[in-house]
Amino acid sequence: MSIPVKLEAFEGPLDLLLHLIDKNKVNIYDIPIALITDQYLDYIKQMESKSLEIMSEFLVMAATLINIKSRMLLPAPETEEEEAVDPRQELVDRLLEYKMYKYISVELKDREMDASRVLFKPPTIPQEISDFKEEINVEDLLSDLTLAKLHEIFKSIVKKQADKIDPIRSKFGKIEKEEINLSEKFIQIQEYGLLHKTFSFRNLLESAHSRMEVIVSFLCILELIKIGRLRIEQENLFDDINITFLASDIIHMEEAAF
Amino acid sequence: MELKMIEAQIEAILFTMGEAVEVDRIAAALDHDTDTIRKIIRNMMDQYEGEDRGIHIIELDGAFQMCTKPSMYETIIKITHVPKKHVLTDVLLETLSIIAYKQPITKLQIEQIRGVKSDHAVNKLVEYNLVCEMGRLDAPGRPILFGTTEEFLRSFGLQSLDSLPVLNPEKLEDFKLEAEEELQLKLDI
Amino acid sequence: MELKMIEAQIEAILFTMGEAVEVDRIAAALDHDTDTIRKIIRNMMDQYEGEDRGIHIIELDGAFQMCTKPSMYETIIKITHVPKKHVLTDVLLETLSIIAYKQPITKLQIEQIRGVKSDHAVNKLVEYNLVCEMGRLDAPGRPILFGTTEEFLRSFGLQSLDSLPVLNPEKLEDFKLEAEEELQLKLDI
Repeated sequence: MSIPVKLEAFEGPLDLLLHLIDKNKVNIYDIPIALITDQYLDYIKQMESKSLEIMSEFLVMAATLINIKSRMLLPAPETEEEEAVDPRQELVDRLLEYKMYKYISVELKDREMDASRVLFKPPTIPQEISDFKEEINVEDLLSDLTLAKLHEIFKSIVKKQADKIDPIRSKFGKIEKEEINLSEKFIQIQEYGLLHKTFSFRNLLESAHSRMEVIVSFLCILELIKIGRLRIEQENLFDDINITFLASDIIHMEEAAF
Repeated sequence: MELKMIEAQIEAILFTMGEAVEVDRIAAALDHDTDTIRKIIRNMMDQYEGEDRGIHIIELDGAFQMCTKPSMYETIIKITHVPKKHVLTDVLLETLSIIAYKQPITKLQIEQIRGVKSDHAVNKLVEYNLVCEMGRLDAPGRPILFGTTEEFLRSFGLQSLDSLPVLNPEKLEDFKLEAEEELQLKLDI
Repeated sequence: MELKMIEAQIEAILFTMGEAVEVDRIAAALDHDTDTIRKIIRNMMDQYEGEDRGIHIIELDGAFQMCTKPSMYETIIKITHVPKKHVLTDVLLETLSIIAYKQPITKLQIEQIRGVKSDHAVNKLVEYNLVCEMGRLDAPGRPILFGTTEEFLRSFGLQSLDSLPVLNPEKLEDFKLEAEEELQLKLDI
């Protein structure tokens, strides 16, 4: 018997089986197992090129069919109480369930066609609303806080700070790596100079946190003197150095050509 | 008077949000109880069905969303390009219907019904946001359980999973009989 | 009859597009002349102004756009912004107490006391309107000085900064001594 249908058309063994049942125009509840099994095996023979994984699924079904076929050939064991179960029953149940889902999927397809004609709109939240910031009620926020509590918290911070000072270790020098940006410092000093015109070296260094920062500041000052933007005066050795800023603008270090 | 104001607020919310908004969330924003708001929205849905309206409200599993009416489709595609949605092959539709009816369901259970490996189909459905993971089955290997998404309901015009076609046993029985008759008919020929 | 259909189509178009759509474009899609469509839309605009509508149509230089009415903003804010519970965490309290007692103070000085970066905490306190900028320190880099706000004082029933009890120098000194004694006590044990 020739089979003109392409194998690729079948989703799996159940699909193929349904096709054969349909083609032979037989009742799903009364499958002529022998006939269907033969046709089924014919199909499988044509599938040699298919991958092993796909083949195995079809082979499992083939084995099931042959199993049913052989059970049907054997006489059913005679039992008085139990009614003999048709060996095909399980297969019929599976086929019916599968057929039902196939049927529903067609129904769903129709529904999708209708639903796809409906168009939605992305959210469009007005600018005024996305910019909105909730007003914060300070009273509520501080409702549990009293001045006494705030005082306690501050006390404990001071204490913690003091606790951190180890009487022995605090005498050690500091080992730390701090990034001081030379070109930033260069500009900062000029900004300071622009604002104050004359200032003392000590004042300038007041906010310096580390030795490195003092060194970098000092280097910047030397450079600024070199390019004629600063003038310094010192009355006596070790006295504070008085600095006068001469320029009226700020230049970047790159322009100063270090 | 007050009702009209609430209707206006609901319209503004659904328009701005664009997406499906849970009725609880709307009720909370409007400071009303959920049942009242749900009733008001359902009443609005009827009003929108009037012939001079091009948009309406749909219900999706306890959430509401504003969208155009299907009859407006032809007009809209004349003015703007409507992005083509992914095409669902028969395999995907078949797998999707199994998941829809049997959820939560594991991949293995799907494969048992279909009789074939279903990794690819399930992965594609997850990619299309029609199906999502819904936790794990308390069994050896703790396999992932799959179920359908809100996007599934939207894409198939379903209000909720209850509105899926033929699920109850009687209908299934009807369907079986129908199928039998069909087959019988063929045999008679 | 036909007019109602056109109105529905216009509504659907404006809804889908979201942005402003030129009247010519709408007219072309509906296969009508521009003047008629413009008249219809303007008439629709009046209808939308009714009190039960939360959206309306605005005209922008020969184009029309559908959007929410400004009177709806408060409602939309309620649904888009889940009200956050603002609380003062321990970190914020700690930072606030430092600022209250050491003001005016720079971020760097706060960090030196706390031993950790405090940008986030300071920014949050500014956002909560408990702390504000109080000018800049006269030092390189001109760092910002922070202090407590009037609102902060008011909420403690204080008239001005001066009435913050422990802030005046003598008290602060007392407090420092107290803290030192306490420490001494500890060291002695």
